[in-house]
Amino acid sequence: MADLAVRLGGIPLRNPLLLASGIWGESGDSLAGAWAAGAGGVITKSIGSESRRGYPNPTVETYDRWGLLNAMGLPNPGIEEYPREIAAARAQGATVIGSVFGSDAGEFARLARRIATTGVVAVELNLSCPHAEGYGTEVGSDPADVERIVRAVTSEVTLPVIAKITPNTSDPAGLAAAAERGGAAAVSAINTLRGLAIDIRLRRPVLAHGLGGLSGAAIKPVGLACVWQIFERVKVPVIGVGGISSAEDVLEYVMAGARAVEIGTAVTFDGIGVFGRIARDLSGRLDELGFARLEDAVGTAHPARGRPAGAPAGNGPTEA
Amino acid sequence: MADLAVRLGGIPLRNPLLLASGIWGESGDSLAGAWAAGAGGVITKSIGSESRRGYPNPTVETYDRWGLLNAMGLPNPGIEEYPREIAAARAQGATVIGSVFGSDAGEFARLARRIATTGVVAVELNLSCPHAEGYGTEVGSDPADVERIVRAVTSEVTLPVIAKITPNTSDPAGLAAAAERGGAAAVSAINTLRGLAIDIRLRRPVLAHGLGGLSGAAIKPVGLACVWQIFERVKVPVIGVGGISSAEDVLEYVMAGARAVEIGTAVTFDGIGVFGRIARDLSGRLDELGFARLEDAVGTAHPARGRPAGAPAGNGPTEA
Amino acid sequence: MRTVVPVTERTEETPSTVTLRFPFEPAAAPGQFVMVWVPGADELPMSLSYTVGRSKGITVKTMGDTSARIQAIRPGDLLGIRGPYGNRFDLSARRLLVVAGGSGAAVLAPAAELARAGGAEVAVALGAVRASELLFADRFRAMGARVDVATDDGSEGAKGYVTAVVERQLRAERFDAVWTCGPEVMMRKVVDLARPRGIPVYCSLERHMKCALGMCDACAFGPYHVCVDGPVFGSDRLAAVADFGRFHRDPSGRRVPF
Amino acid sequence: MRTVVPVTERTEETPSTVTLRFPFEPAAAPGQFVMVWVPGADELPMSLSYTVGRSKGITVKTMGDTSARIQAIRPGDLLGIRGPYGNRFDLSARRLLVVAGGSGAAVLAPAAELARAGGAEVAVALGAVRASELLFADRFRAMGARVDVATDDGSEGAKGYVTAVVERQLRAERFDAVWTCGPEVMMRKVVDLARPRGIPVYCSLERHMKCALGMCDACAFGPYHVCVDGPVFGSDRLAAVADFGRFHRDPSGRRVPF
Ligand SMILES: Cc1cc2nc3c(=O)[nH]c(=O)nc-3n(C[C@H](O)[C@H](O)[C@H](O)COP(=O)(O)OP(=O)(O)OC[C@H]3O[C@@H](n4cnc5c(N)ncnc54)[C@H](O)[C@@H]3O)c2cc1C
Ligand SMILES: Cc1cc2nc3c(=O)[nH]c(=O)nc-3n(C[C@H](O)[C@H](O)[C@H](O)COP(=O)(O)OP(=O)(O)OC[C@H]3O[C@@H](n4cnc5c(N)ncnc54)[C@H](O)[C@@H]3O)c2cc1C
Ligand SMILES: Cc1cc2nc3c(=O)[nH]c(=O)nc-3n(C[C@H](O)[C@H](O)[C@H](O)COP(=O)(O)O)c2cc1C
Ligand SMILES: Cc1cc2nc3c(=O)[nH]c(=O)nc-3n(C[C@H](O)[C@H](O)[C@H](O)COP(=O)(O)O)c2cc1C
Ligand code: FES
Ligand code: FES
Repeated sequence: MADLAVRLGGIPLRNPLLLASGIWGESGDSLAGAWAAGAGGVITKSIGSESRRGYPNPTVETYDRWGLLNAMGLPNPGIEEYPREIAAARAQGATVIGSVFGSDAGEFARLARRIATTGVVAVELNLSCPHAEGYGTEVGSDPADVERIVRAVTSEVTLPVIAKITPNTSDPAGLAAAAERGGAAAVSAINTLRGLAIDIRLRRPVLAHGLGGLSGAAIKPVGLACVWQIFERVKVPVIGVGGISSAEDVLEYVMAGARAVEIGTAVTFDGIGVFGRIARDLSGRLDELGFARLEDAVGTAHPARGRPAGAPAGNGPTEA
Repeated sequence: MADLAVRLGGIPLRNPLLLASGIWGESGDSLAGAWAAGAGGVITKSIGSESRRGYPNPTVETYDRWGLLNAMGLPNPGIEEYPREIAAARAQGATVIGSVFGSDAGEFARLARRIATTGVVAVELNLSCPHAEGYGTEVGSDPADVERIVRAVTSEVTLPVIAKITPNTSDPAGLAAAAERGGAAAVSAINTLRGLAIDIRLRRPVLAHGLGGLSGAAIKPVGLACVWQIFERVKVPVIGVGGISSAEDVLEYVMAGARAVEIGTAVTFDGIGVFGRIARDLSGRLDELGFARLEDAVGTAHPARGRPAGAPAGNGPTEA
Repeated sequence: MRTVVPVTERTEETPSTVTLRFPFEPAAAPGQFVMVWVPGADELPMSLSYTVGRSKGITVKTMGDTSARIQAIRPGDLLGIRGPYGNRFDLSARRLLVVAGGSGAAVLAPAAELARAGGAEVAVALGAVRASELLFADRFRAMGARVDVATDDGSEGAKGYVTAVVERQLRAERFDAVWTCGPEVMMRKVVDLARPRGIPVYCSLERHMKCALGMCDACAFGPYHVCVDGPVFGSDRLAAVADFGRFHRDPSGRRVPF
Repeated sequence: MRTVVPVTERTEETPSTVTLRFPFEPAAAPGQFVMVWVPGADELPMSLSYTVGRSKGITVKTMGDTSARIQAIRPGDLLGIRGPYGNRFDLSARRLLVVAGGSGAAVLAPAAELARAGGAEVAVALGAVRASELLFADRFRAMGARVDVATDDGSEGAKGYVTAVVERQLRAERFDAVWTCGPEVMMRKVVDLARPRGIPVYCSLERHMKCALGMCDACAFGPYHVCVDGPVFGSDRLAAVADFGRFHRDPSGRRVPF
């Protein structure tokens, strides 16, 4: 049986399958439930300075089993209330990563400092927030903002910091490189793609907020492209996110360059058992493919890292 | 029966359903075939200065019926050879829009000038090319580039110019506004999303080129979000593209702000009959929804344009 | 699946409660709920009070803004409906006690109807603030259930909480199971009354809901998510959840006492 | 569907032609083709030369770089396969003439086998540059077909083009249909020979292919796309396409003469 344990910017994980932020992450019992179901680690809902209700419903729209659009509006109990949930999850043995969101570097740093005291093994920065400094678009789409925020956080906390990159950009690798310069121990990619659904009978957007974020199988190709480009650009480990629901999906991300992955929407369509199933299948698939350890497969689809000879150059900008 | 005829930046179309560039668009007979099947107009494959073979195969990967990844590599017979195909399509009565791609403003202008002499009713600029001036990413992701290219073209040709916007950006509306400043008569959105697929048994990207472009149902929410944002920002008409395969999809785009649409990948999964079917269904759906003319439905999901009262604000940046 | 339907029928059940009927094809079972989108307002979880056939129904009590908007809906108005979601009442008990408080009868009435149709004996304990607010008393009687009533003001039946009625019923008769829906503190009391007698209680719980897909964690309830693991919980599962009847979570996810 | 399979068997049919067998589940019919991905090289359309059962096969003639890479493939090597694509031969004719030039026998042999199994009489006109390059002559004989041979150098059978053999056969016998695959100018000649006699000819065409999904237009052929409307075209459809036997399109889409 292939070894699934990975080290991620200094964090030891029993397997590379992390619960993505925003899914099952508001309560400590749910975090613990994902851990018990086999996740290698669990990431909290993104936590802010104050308690937020989020947007009114409808907050989700589904597309068969291949996509999900959401605009939750970052509901969260606030940083003062939330540590009790982390404590509850840790009491049940979970490896917890704390996710935070803020509107500027100072707020990110304050939140990270607070959450770092709760026993989390790392802090993930949600760098695609709606309330942004800069130009009124997402806080995470300008490399200079990203670098400044990550630096502000890494100079405050000693824990590994993970920068979560938006795909709503022309240059994801540039954002990852900025995070690396800022001192990030790892980058995760991707968050959701900006999307919209309209109900033609009601003549209005389905989601109360209007615009939302697309996740699920539909975005897997986009996530893979981001991870591929980021892997070619930065040295820090990459966490692949987007549309993963099988061991094969995990291996695509791993061969594209991911050392760990996050799984979100698959919990909706397949239930929390998806973690145990993928972990089991993953060992088997690695055995078949001749890898003794998951870590040996990282980046192997890249020409320079173990891809079989004779490959056409697998890089370059997009096409059509 | 609701009236499907639309005017698009001065161009009269018998219906709003255009064949998207790159699908059935290399030969005059195929363009004519799409017209005969019921398209309101047909857009040519993007044509460049020289004949290009495109990338080696594999050039496509499919995801069930909801997505398609391609990296054709802009194969085309070249601008000297191609006019015979336009002539063949026009001989069979088709309303043809010529699509061109170049690597800088001068090349775009030369190509547009040449194609404008072939009897096309408009010129679409493919502003998401791999061979880019600027910073080595896509030519169309910098608003200044977009404005310069569009201006170079509009100062050369009298035909309406359509700027086709990339979704691989943090600010699609900004790109559309740049195109409008440059004199575009309309903007079309979106081209494909940057994507990747890896074969884990072969340890390499599936497409010979590596990165490709995602199209089909998977990108419909993204296209809708772009059209929504663009409609709020510019005055010129918007053409919606991405994942359309039914009359309901068309109406989502129309209510989001599109005055016409392009259909590509649906031809793969449903055959060219998709044009006739959608045109028929569209009249019926408009009747049911109480619109006498398709044009009356444009933008009606926006609060300011006919949306029923009491709606939560349907705008703002993305979420998650 | 999500669909937009016109309301076909509107019935005022009590001064504060209205039933809306609408065409909705998917099969549904009593206990299940739908997410009801009131265009321009909010989207709320609502139990199906009519589950059989093409014409489904919900029965809504005015609580706040959105439920008040629902009251104002007239036949022909459009609603967005997705679902049905959640689990269902187990119909195997032969001697059933049904305990409804407030709008709780909305989900219990269709379940009791099916149980009766299957031959079960059904006793009902029905509570409300006053006589005019007793929901579905006639519907329960029409199905052949024995109905005992309690009102806070004593305007009909026993004065006081319905749990006093339940206590008497449990003492007087043997039941295979108790079903209940109403304020959670009431349901907790019912569980406490039935447990010593070894009778399983099935509670239909309410938690704040957003996705209804078991994803967003809004409806977290101990190790469960009410939207997919519930809304119906047996007393065995409830025993493991310390929050039952004590804490719920507000829309931000903060744990707050009832 | 796309799948990656190991080659299980490799057979050299002629000095320039090799058959590869591999497990591939989807049902296929003679006339259909698959897209064969040679990792690190290209992906090419190849007719299935074995269509029955789980173990499918292709028979590849060395033309350029990629087909040479295919020759070098050994059992255990992996290939990507997607398909099967395209239409199939109609097996209703009772008296069949099969005309194969070059690697054309690859697609005709499995079709002729099924026709024979269904009771049809099959005559074969088989052409090649020289005796050693005659493909599937034994396979045609083994299925009970009468085989007439022509070679460019006269090393076996008639010297010269196979169309001379066809002319004789058409004069000597009555056929319900002719099937042919080979160089397009040869196929056009066959159509011209059979038309005056009123015998339908079914040609398996080759065009440059990329998507094989009827989308990219690479295989445009008059109003048709060879990948989905073909590759088998009857002489009735061919009559409407001026390019048949005269022009094809290079990978850029440019129309070039044969
Ligand atoms: C599974 C389930 C079934 C339900 N079935 C019925 C029913 O059949 N009949 C009925 O009248 N009510 C039912 N409810 C309750 C209903 O969903 C609302 O709580 C109620 O209508 C108040 O809505 P409001 O927005 O008008 O009130 P508000 O003034 O917004 O709030 C009043 C109360 O309603 C709660 N509430 C508001 N929004 C939600 C939400 N999205 N999810 C859950 N609670 C919310 C608030 O937390 C608060 O306690 C059910 C709830 C659940 C979870
Ligand atoms: C439906 C169909 C079925 C075929 N079946 C067989 C078969 O059973 N056996 C067999 O040996 N060959 C078959 N071919 C031909 C085969 O696909 C190739 O043309 C041939 O193998 C040359 O490949 P190459 O790259 O080595 O040659 P190159 O040197 O690249 O080119 C030589 C010739 O092959 C053509 N070619 C190259 N790439 C393609 C492509 N993607 N699509 C079509 N033609 C291409 C070129 O246009 C040129 O005419 C078939 C073709 C089609 C369209
Ligand atoms: C309902 C929902 C809520 C989410 N909330 C957050 C969040 O709070 N913080 C964050 O960084 N990402 C959030 N995400 C994004 C996910 O963590 C993940 O990046 C994205 O969904 C893609 O992965 P998936 O396809 O596996 O879901 C959310 C996603 C969903 C579907
Ligand atoms: C195979 C293929 C080739 C394409 N070629 C072009 C092209 O040459 N020029 C262009 O502007 N867009 C091209 N596109 C993009 C389409 O025109 C369209 O913008 C995109 O596919 C989204 O629409 P769809 O989901 O309906 O396919 C191509 C798309 C596909 C799938
Ligand atoms: S409502 Fe989202 S998990 Fe239950
Ligand atoms: S190969 Fe693309 S249309 Fe036939």
